[in-house]
Amino acid sequence: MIDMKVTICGVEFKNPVITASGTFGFGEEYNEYAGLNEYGGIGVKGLTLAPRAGNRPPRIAETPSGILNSVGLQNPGVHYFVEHDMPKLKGFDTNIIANISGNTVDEYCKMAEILSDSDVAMIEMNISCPNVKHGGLAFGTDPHTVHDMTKEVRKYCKKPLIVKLSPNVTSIKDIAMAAECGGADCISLINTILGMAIDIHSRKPILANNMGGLSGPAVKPVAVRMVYEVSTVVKVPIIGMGGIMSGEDAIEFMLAGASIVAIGTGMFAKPDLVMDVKRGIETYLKEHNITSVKDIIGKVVMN
Amino acid sequence: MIDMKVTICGVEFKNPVITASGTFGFGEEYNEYAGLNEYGGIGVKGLTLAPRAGNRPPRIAETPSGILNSVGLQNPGVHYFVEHDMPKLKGFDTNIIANISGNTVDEYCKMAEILSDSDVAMIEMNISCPNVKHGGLAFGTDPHTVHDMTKEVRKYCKKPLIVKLSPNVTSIKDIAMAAECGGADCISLINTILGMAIDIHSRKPILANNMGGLSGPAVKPVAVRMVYEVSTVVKVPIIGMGGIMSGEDAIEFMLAGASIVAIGTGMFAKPDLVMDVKRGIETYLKEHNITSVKDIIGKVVMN
Amino acid sequence: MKKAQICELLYKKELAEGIFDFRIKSGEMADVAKCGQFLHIDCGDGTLLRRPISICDVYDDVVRFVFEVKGKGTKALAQKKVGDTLDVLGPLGHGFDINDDYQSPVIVGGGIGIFPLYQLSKLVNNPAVYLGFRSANRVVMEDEFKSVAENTQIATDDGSYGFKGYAAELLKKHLDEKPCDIIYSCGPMPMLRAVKKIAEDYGAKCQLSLEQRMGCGIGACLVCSCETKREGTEKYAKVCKDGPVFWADEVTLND
Amino acid sequence: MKKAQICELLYKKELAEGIFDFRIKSGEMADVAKCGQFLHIDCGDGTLLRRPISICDVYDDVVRFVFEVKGKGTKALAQKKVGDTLDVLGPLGHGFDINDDYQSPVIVGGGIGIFPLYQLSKLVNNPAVYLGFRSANRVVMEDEFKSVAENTQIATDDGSYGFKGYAAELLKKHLDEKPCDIIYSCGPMPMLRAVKKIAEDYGAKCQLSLEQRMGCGIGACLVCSCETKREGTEKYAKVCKDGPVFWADEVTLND
Ligand SMILES: Cc1cc2nc3c(=O)[nH]c(=O)nc-3n(C[C@H](O)[C@H](O)[C@H](O)COP(=O)(O)OP(=O)(O)OC[C@H]3O[C@@H](n4cnc5c(N)ncnc54)[C@H](O)[C@@H]3O)c2cc1C
Ligand SMILES: Cc1cc2nc3c(=O)[nH]c(=O)nc-3n(C[C@H](O)[C@H](O)[C@H](O)COP(=O)(O)OP(=O)(O)OC[C@H]3O[C@@H](n4cnc5c(N)ncnc54)[C@H](O)[C@@H]3O)c2cc1C
Ligand SMILES: Cc1cc2nc3c(=O)[nH]c(=O)nc-3n(C[C@H](O)[C@H](O)[C@H](O)COP(=O)(O)O)c2cc1C
Ligand SMILES: Cc1cc2nc3c(=O)[nH]c(=O)nc-3n(C[C@H](O)[C@H](O)[C@H](O)COP(=O)(O)O)c2cc1C
Ligand code: FES
Ligand code: FES
Repeated sequence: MIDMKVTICGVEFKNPVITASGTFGFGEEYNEYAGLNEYGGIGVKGLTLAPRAGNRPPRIAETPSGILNSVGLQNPGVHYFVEHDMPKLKGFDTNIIANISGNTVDEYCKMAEILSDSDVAMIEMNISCPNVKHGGLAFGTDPHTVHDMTKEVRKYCKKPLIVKLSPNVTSIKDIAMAAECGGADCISLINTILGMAIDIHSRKPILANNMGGLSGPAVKPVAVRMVYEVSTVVKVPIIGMGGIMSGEDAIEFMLAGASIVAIGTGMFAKPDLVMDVKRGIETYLKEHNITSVKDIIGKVVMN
Repeated sequence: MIDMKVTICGVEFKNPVITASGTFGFGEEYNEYAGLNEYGGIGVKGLTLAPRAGNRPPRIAETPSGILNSVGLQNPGVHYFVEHDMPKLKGFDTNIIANISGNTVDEYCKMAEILSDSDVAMIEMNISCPNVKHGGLAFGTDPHTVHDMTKEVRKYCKKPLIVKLSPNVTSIKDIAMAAECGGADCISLINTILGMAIDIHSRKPILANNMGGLSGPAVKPVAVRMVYEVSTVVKVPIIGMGGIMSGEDAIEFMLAGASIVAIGTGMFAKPDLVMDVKRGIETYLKEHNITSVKDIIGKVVMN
Repeated sequence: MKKAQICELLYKKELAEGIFDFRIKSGEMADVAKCGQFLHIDCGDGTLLRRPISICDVYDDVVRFVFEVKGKGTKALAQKKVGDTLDVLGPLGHGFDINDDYQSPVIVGGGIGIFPLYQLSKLVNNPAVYLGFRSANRVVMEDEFKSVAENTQIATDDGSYGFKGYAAELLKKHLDEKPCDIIYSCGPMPMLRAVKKIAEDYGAKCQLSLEQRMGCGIGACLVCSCETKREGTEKYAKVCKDGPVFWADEVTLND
Repeated sequence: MKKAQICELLYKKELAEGIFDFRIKSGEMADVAKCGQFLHIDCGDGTLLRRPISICDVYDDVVRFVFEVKGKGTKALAQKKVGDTLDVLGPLGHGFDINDDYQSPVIVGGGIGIFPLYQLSKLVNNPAVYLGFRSANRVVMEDEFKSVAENTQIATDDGSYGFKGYAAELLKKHLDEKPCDIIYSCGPMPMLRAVKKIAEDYGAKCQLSLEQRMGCGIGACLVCSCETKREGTEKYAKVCKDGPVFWADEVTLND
């Protein structure tokens, strides 16, 4: 038997495969395609303090091996989530990871406080959303801001705090160290890379919001590199994501240093991809006679 | 008749399609597949002051819709180029763009000086190579360094000076403005994005150099976004590149603000891609009743 | 548990240049498909996202759809050969409100929007059907529509066939002269806006089938939004799950 | 002007599990191909780079190659059907030094390295051919080699067929007992290293066909380097253009 359990920040994951925030709604829809009880955990749609309508459509464009999205954090607000979605999600035997975005540090703190009293397993601080005017990306690109924000939010957060990093930076290591110093219990990465696609006939950007975040297989090499780089400078566990489409891809992230992997865009192609990835990891471990998935975390051998 | 001519920095290009440095050698090989006289210009392999052996192989890995390369500036040195390659290249009716990388600012200045006395049409300062230990990327990520270097090199450069930017930065606008203030006559972007790919069976990075630069269609949305962003802050012309595989892709870059487009990785798939792209642009212009290619530069209409 | 299905392509025909009629085998989908729902199809050739295509008809264990080649995905789809398999998710979304109470339905379609209206024309009571095309050489399925709805009339923008003008004009004429208790429509946005306006002016019930760029296709990713009349977070509905068919008075068609 | 050619797949056969024999029509390439050169093939299915595959043989206007399914590209290639077309660049690179002065050549191949050696075995004078495979079920083309080179001997790593051990050991035995004026070899790196070493020890001339990950395939991008004995910029040769066949004493095989 292969041991697929991974424990990070005191939270046990029955397997290291979870969903990436924003691609999975609040779980309902995908539950019809693969039982959520089989998932290591689920990252739910990014929340804000007040409900948000999101950006104008179109909100998605396909690019080579990737997509651009500009959803802009459409969500019913953290209160609604706690009252209406959490009660349903609680019924599943999996870890719920809330994902929060604020316009101000204060908003992040309030949300952390509110969610700390709920049954979520972990709280992910999204300081890397490229699709909102205030907060989001602007917070996540300066090490000092990241440090100070993390420190502040940490005070109000009674659950393990994940800081989700933006790849749109010169030095991902600096940002990761700042988050760790500020008190992050875990680092997740990567969020999307800012991009643009133009309809050459209308001459307008395809996304109504003009720019959007690039995700999917196209970004995988950048994500793997950043996970590796971050793993060389922080001690806290890493949740790795960006373009995972198979067990092999997931292994790549785990070898690079991720304890847990998240699947986002890939699910649009395959609604039961999380299960595929889980089985793919198991197959790899069997072939290589490895009994515990923990034994591959960070085991890349540099040339 | 469609007018495909574009003039930048006083240099006339018979059409706006050139090759990206490092993917095209010094022209010889591709000349067998499409006459170089048809090209708007050719960007030749990156040069250093002294000859360089480059990095250990393997130096390439395929990733979804992209490649990682870690050539590491293998080249015979600027003197050899001027003596042996330029005489051959001079015979072609096209603009030769030299591409230079140095370990120190001084080296850049020396090379600019040497090349200023040759028949190259323009000199491209590569401050964005992710595959060398010294110089390269390290220079291209800090606005102050970019400014000061450009200013210094400008003094020795008697040809139009292009500064080639790295996408591995938080704010491409800051870097572009620094280059323009420093005296750049033209900005080219994007160079490759730092990435990594791991062979999950050997557990080693595929590239002997561990990390490499991502290019090809995967990066196109990032490149288009950056070209657009830079076009909003600088007055000098822009050479746009990153994943161009067709006339349509080239149009996207030109609408975003590029006066000239460069083709790199795409040629590995199609050795006569430059001609395809040129024809594709012409077809588009015809369909849209546009008589001069100049009329689409920067003509994206933001939503 | 729902899942993507691997369906054999049984039949393929090019109805007009770049317009393909595909019939695939899937008892499972044929059994549950509702008129107006769509399929989310993996077109292959390196496309990452599936492509949404409406169900055109269902026979026994066969699902039929008709599509026009637009870009990379539909181009790759058109390359498939009989005997090849397609990876299909569906049927998805909410279809048309079909109801025996409606005695005089009018169906208005334009361009690729006519395909989801074919099965509908069969299922409702004696509909009047107005179909608009750019020009004569784009007219497809006329005979099929006529065989299920004798009151089918064709319009072309350039007058090269049938009525010269828009299908919406035929709708207006219909409403001026004949009874109508519900309008069903699918087609390009300008047509839908015109139909919505006409329905409002004449106080007719009206359902519209909308298009939007999609990600998941099942309601999870929130990319396929369309603006609704309500405010707040509910301002945007999901075309894939709440639609693609909406009551006209619910949506703004501002996008 | 050279260009990529669109070639029809005329014949396809799976020789062993995952090993495919393809024959494509291209008079142009067949006319100029030299033994040991390779093709650079667009495998489709969203692969960006072409895949280098050696020419196995040439008949009239037909070029034959044999390949093993390894990853995404070769998997997609194996899916092609007779009648499909392939986009092929080639023939590329420098082939073997074939010369009537050589009277007692020895050919040593391992795994997928045997394929470029087949045409060679036909063209040189009475060669001794030693072919190594992992085990009996991976042995392919034995009869074909035997029909063109009667002194063909098979080795398997596990002894499940023929000689138990490596083809290089058979080479060594040969050199101990019989004359040899040139060794030609292609196969996995450990085999090539062993062959190079043996050639040095016995003072035999030796040509090796190398593999390296490639970009352009024509000598422009400098990604396909292999380390040579020379120093300076010339330290690295290009496998695609200077090779894939090199004199053993020129290359270090350090990579
Ligand atoms: C519910 C629904 C039902 C549809 N039914 C049909 C039908 O029966 N027949 C038919 O011919 N077409 C139909 N369409 C339109 C069809 O989905 C698009 O023509 C197709 O997705 C274009 O893909 P492409 O790769 O060829 O074009 P590209 O422009 O290359 O596509 C790029 C991306 O944009 C999306 N996209 C482009 N145009 C549209 C569009 N009009 N609607 C939604 N997404 C789009 C694609 O899905 C893809 O993700 C329907 C659309 C929707 C939303
Ligand atoms: C000159 C030359 C001749 C060859 N001749 C043959 C032949 O006759 N028959 C045969 O079966 N194989 C041959 N190979 C090996 C063949 O090119 C690889 O098996 C193939 O490229 C693997 O591609 P993939 O997509 O299946 O694997 P992947 O691992 O998915 O490929 C990923 C990338 O790595 C490259 N790559 C992976 N392995 C190799 C390799 N061994 N050599 C070069 N590039 C590699 C691929 O080309 C691709 O760019 C030859 C290689 C070279 C360089
Ligand atoms: C449609 C969409 C919506 C997203 N929304 C959020 C979000 O609300 N919060 C967040 O932290 N990340 C969000 N992301 C980013 C993903 O969680 C993930 O970091 C990124 O997509 C990379 O993973 P992938 O390539 O597997 O999709 C979103 C991504 C997509 C595609
Ligand atoms: C193999 C390879 C070598 C390269 N060498 C150089 C170089 O020497 N100098 C340079 O400025 N850019 C170099 N580049 C970057 C390209 O010029 C170009 O900026 C980048 O590849 C993006 O364009 P593309 O996607 O069309 O390839 C190289 C790229 C590749 C793939
Ligand atoms: S496409 Fe994902 S919610 Fe509609
Ligand atoms: S593959 Fe480009 S030089 Fe050899």
